[in-house]
Amino acid sequence: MTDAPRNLPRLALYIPEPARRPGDAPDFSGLAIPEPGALPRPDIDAPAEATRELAYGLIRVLDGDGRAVGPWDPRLDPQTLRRGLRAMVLTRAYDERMVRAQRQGKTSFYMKCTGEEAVAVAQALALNREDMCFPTYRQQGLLVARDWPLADMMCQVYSNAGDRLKGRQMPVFYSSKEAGFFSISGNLGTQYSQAVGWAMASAYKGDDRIAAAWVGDGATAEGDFHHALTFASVYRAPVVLNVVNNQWAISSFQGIAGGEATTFAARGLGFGMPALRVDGNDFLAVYAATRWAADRARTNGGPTLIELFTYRASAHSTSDDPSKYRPAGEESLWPLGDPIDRLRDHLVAIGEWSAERHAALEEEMREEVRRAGQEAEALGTLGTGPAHSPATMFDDVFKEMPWHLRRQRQELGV
Amino acid sequence: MTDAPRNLPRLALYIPEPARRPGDAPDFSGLAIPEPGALPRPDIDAPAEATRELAYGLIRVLDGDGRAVGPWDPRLDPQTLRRGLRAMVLTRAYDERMVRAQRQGKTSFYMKCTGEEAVAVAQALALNREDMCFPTYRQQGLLVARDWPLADMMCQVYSNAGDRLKGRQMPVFYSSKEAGFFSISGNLGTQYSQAVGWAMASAYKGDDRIAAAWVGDGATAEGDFHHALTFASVYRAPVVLNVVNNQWAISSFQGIAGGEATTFAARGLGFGMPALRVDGNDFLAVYAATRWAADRARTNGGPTLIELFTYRASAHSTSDDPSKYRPAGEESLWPLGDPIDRLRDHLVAIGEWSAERHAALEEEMREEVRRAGQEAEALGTLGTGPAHSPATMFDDVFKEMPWHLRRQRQELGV
Amino acid sequence: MPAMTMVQAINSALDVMLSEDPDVLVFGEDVGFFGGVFRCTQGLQGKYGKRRVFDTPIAEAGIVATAVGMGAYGLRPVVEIQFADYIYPATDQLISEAARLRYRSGGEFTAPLTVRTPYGGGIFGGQTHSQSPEAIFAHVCGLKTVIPSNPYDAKGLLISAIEDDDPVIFLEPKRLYHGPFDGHHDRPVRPWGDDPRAQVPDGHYRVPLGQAAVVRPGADVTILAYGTMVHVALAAVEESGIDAEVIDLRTIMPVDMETITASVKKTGRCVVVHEATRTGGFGGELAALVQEACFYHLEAPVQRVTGWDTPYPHALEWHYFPGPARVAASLARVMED
Amino acid sequence: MPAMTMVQAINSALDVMLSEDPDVLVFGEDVGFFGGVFRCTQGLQGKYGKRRVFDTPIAEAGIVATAVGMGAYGLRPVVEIQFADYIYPATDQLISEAARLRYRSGGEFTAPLTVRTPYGGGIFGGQTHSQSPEAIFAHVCGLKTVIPSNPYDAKGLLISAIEDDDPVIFLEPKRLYHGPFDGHHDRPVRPWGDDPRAQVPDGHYRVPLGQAAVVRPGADVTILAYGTMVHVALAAVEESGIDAEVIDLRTIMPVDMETITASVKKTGRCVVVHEATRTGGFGGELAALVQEACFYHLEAPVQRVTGWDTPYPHALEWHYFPGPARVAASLARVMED
Ligand SMILES: Cc1ncc(C[n+]2csc(CCOP(=O)(O)OP(=O)(O)O)c2C)c(N)n1
Ligand SMILES: Cc1ncc(C[n+]2csc(CCOP(=O)(O)OP(=O)(O)O)c2C)c(N)n1
Ligand SMILES: [Mg+2]
Ligand SMILES: [Mg+2]
Repeated sequence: MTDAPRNLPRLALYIPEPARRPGDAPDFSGLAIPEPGALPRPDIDAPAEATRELAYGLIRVLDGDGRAVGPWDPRLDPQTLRRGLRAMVLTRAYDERMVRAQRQGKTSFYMKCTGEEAVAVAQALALNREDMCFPTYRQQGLLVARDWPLADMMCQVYSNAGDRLKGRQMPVFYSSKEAGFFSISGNLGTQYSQAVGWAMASAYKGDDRIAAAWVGDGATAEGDFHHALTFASVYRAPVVLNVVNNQWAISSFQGIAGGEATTFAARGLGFGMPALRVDGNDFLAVYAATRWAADRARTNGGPTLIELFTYRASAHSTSDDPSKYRPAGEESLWPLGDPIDRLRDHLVAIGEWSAERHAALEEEMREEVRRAGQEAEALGTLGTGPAHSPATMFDDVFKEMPWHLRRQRQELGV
Repeated sequence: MTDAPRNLPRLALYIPEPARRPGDAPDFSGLAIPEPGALPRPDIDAPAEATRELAYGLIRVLDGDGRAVGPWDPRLDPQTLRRGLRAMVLTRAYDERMVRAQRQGKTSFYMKCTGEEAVAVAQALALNREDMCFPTYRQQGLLVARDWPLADMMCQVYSNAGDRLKGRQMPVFYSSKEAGFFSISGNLGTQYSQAVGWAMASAYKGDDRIAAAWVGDGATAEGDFHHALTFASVYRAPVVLNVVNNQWAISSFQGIAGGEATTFAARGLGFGMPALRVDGNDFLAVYAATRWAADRARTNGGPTLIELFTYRASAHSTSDDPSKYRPAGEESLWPLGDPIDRLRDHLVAIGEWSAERHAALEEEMREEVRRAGQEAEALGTLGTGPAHSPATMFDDVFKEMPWHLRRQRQELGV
Repeated sequence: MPAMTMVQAINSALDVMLSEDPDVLVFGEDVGFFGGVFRCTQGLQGKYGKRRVFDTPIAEAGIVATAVGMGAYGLRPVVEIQFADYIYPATDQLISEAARLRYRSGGEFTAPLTVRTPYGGGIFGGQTHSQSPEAIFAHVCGLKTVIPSNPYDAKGLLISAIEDDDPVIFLEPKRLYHGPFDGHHDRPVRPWGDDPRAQVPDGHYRVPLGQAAVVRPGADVTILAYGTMVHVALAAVEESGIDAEVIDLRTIMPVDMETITASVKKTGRCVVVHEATRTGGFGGELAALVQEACFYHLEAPVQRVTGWDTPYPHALEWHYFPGPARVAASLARVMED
Repeated sequence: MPAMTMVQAINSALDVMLSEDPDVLVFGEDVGFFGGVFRCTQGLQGKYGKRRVFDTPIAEAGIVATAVGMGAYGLRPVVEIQFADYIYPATDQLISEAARLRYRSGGEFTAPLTVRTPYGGGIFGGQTHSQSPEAIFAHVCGLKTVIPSNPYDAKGLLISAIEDDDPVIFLEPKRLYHGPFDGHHDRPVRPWGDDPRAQVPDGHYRVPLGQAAVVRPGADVTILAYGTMVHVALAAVEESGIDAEVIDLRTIMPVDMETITASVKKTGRCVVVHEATRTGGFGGELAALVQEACFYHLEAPVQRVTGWDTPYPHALEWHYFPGPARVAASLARVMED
């Protein structure tokens, strides 16, 4: 009320804007990329504060020569590494095939995870098979890494007679209890706080399974993200909370989600939760960080927030055209490279892989996808061939069908 | 999938619990209280990181001898100090009278801010009169400090003929555009993100007014808190975001809101926002921190999160009985004392006040409240005496009354 | 058989279910140590421990989401939303998640949660402690919505709700917590005391979901009501001298059309009563259903007596509340038609 | 006069209002540089600058709250919710805040915001890109709810909505964005092209809120519809040969009962059509209102043709959609009654 001086410049509204738009030359030189191996690895029972620099830095293991360096090297055996490579290559082949299928009119929609394969695949390997995943639509790699049948996934995408979701859900909104893969909601963020509830239930039951959840950089703005962090922190829930920062949310760059002022990992520190910021295209770093968080959760150490720093190399979905809002070709310049290439190079560098074997793997994976495609397409594609009967539309609204749904089913005459 | 060893202890659910419950002796010895004057005061254009230790520490100015110490001393003139003291004493006298009125059946409900008077009063003085406040139900001190007529406030509490809200709102849900006091919602947290919108509007218009918003420790868990921080951070809105951590949310201690793992101020750092944690019972510290944040906002420096560390000395409301969930008498042992006593002692210590003048002030304030009470009660109390006509119930749903409300008004026969 | 208030009956239902099923958890704002602002969970934390009955952060969406996740795990969570007016932040988790989980997962994941919340006016709660949002939930496929009107039903319905494998919204008429209330706010408050509907068995029993009760048989007109309005309707019938049949719906989704249809076909007239705002309220659905099912038996239009289409005003609450006089006036009108 | 698609008409309304009123701001997810996933805001950021047309974080509650705060300041924000299915996180800000602010502040603070959002099915969007939540908003006192069915109305109504001093929910039938759609999904897609309803003036004009339009006069039965269903109803009438009067409500809250009553009193029959789930849908309110107002003129019960009470299924969407065959069957039935 002792009023401040009024000879100030006027207030002005600030609107964030990405550095480059279509027509500009892609250029990431402004992005500071820390050296691999530089950050310490605290014990899994260290206090949350011990992760402070990890929340602002970037955990990296693979260096430019394909070597694994520093304390975060998870020292995986070559077999596990090849298994990860295989799952990533298979995921990419699957994505490519399904986008083609969509272009051919076999389904209505598809979403790739190109460039982000390490996220889901390395995390699936770092978790136990029984841990429950609460993914978004971009973690198909979880299913692939858990050896879930591709044909089953395709049936969902085709909404055909083999679709375990009975044609109800849009393509890629998979669900499989057996695979520990929670039903994907179209509503962003909602599964994040549900994962905390699942983890609390597991803790309540004295179980040993933990939960893991994923959310995009964009969707961190939803209230559910806040609720997840609050409840996880208050009840020390055994959950690994992942933020996949792939720089884009459809056409909005991560500054619109609050990525200009600080990292997304920092959100976790705001709740006194350990937070790790990881090179999301570095298979070994992703594995190591996830394993750290999972081990911590499993030993009643509570939740960890992991920011996976990556780049959405493809369009948001088959409905999207990124050349409308970002420079063409940006994806090929992403300074953290491609996750498959980097793991391949590492395996080659340690003498456990070769260009020939890689080419053979790629061909083998394409073939596997082709076989699965044939199997799935035999059960129909969207609007063509076998499908679930319209009568099933009225099932599963409730466990038992009430009178009004029975009557509506009659009205439809099915 | 290389499964973790299973010979671990089982998972267990953690439920936070306050240190003491009814029957236990109140005891705050576990609470670490930093020394006054110990923390640095960054420039208002310092980067957010410069406030890190301020978010985890406690900004304090008044020491145990009533002296103002350290760089956060706002060096207010004695007149302003006495003005603050007067508003705090008046607020307390008002609260006491209104609780009595509620017990006498003159209204249905009331909420005191006892022990927290410095929050609203010092902040009102540190803001400009034209800045817009988005308060909760416990910042009546804002209206008092802005010299808003007590009788007008009482009319709202009594829902009488003088109630500018036409008897519509529960007691204490004041609203006054002229006083820069936004309509209080019963729904916790909703006003926090609205304040950011108001601030963005002000910035858009090149205005020089900023917004300030308040939320309780408990209500920080609502999604609106997250949206406020996200939008304020993204658009660098000129807003002061206050968290009044009075240790309790009705019967839930602040650990249930996420206060065990870290401070509430830390939430701000999670968004890259400067954050100040302040002794909420220290008038000078509250003033100084608020002024810092307001000056920063006014110079396009964006939002600040302030945690006001205080204690809810009274019941949550007239419907509540805290002896059911916390040790009786705890409030008198709060280590940060009483805000009125502390400012009084400071004024005495600097030779600008005396016990006699204080007693006279108290009497004068009681008298002022009494006079206002007479004025207000002449316009009716709840259920007795003049009130707004039932016909007004249909006004203001829309700007112009649609046919169905006209018809319903007819149906009521008013 | 002990006499219980509605609060005690609800408490008893929770007690029974906590003791019978280790997968039942009870949580919400202030429900733990304190036992809830309306005391419905009093003593339960002491009896079952803080891992089974606990306080939550003030985040209704977080509470429901936690319950959805727990339900997916296999537990049977019962959550309290402190006032129905505060359920809106949880709308998305209820509509997009709890209600749809079974459907969208092809039946693999389910959310068998129960959301208890006090609703309705009559306690000078103003617009944020008086609302009746049942119509919103009745519109959502996949949710069941239950509203008891007395202690016996409250306990039996709540047990059925908790045991139900689908998500249930359980709306508690807060004005009935401590006694029956017929809308005569100016008369002395009655306790549940020896009201027959307050005779509540100690142990486990069910009142089935989806079944209405004819609480007063009558020949001339059918009144459809639920919650507090059942008592108001009964009072209006007494006072008007019209021989109305009063039906307590108890569950509004799925609604018991068999009982409703039988009654309206008999009486030929129908008045729907609720406290919620009129337009788009559940009374519209009921009127639509009744005229669909009983058109050729109806001798007058179905009438609605409801809250006005305004927020619930604090001081003018008794002008807002659809009390017995308004119901009686509607009865008189419908008999004239 | 140029022919505009519905997208272009909406864009034009925003363009007009941005140019006429500096207090109009447009924001939402992806609406800035990109111009919105349905391209309704295309070109506006380029024309008016990023301070007037901008992207927001993905937080529908935050978007609406920001708009409420801006409205209280004195601006006139127009926000986009990317799909109506994603409006639920904003329910509390809409119901408890935007709708009540004028009332609870005694008229001092207002929230003159417009919430635009695409709704309805027919694009294989599955349960989270197809919903019609209008009934929820129509139940909330203090909100107006508007649903256009063609480009001309869309522009005129949107301008009226933005200029209105109360909060308006503006639901855009996404299946009509690029052409009229009568439910015959197996026939070639028609563009708006030279449809007379696509002749849209460039400048400022209003279509008043709260006024329905008789889009086809008829003698035998009244069809009440809005949005996509207007076109379906017209097709059903053509195909059935029944002389129905088709009313496009355009605003559902406040609804134009004068037009409805006049028509039903004339025809004596009424069919209500909407895409939303039936139970608790706005059709129930309409049926209730019609039988209240026209009981003695009705020769048959008011019928409802609606979406089923299930989520909107992806592959079975055309079995879900209440297409012309179902409307025609209802017309036949209502004429028999
Ligand atoms: C509640 C809600 N709001 C909006 C949308 C529409 N939408 C779908 S994906 C998307 C962008 C999400 O971006 P991000 O979270 O970064 O994930 P990414 O696509 O990059 O993996 C939006 C806005 C939605 N699905 N749900
Ligand atoms: C959305 C919502 N949920 C719940 C409530 C009920 N309620 C009113 S006050 C309160 C406690 C708030 O505590 P806090 O935020 O710490 O503020 P304080 O009362 O301590 O000032 C609760 C749970 C509410 N008003 N709104
Ligand atoms: Mg993203
Ligand atoms: Mg508090």
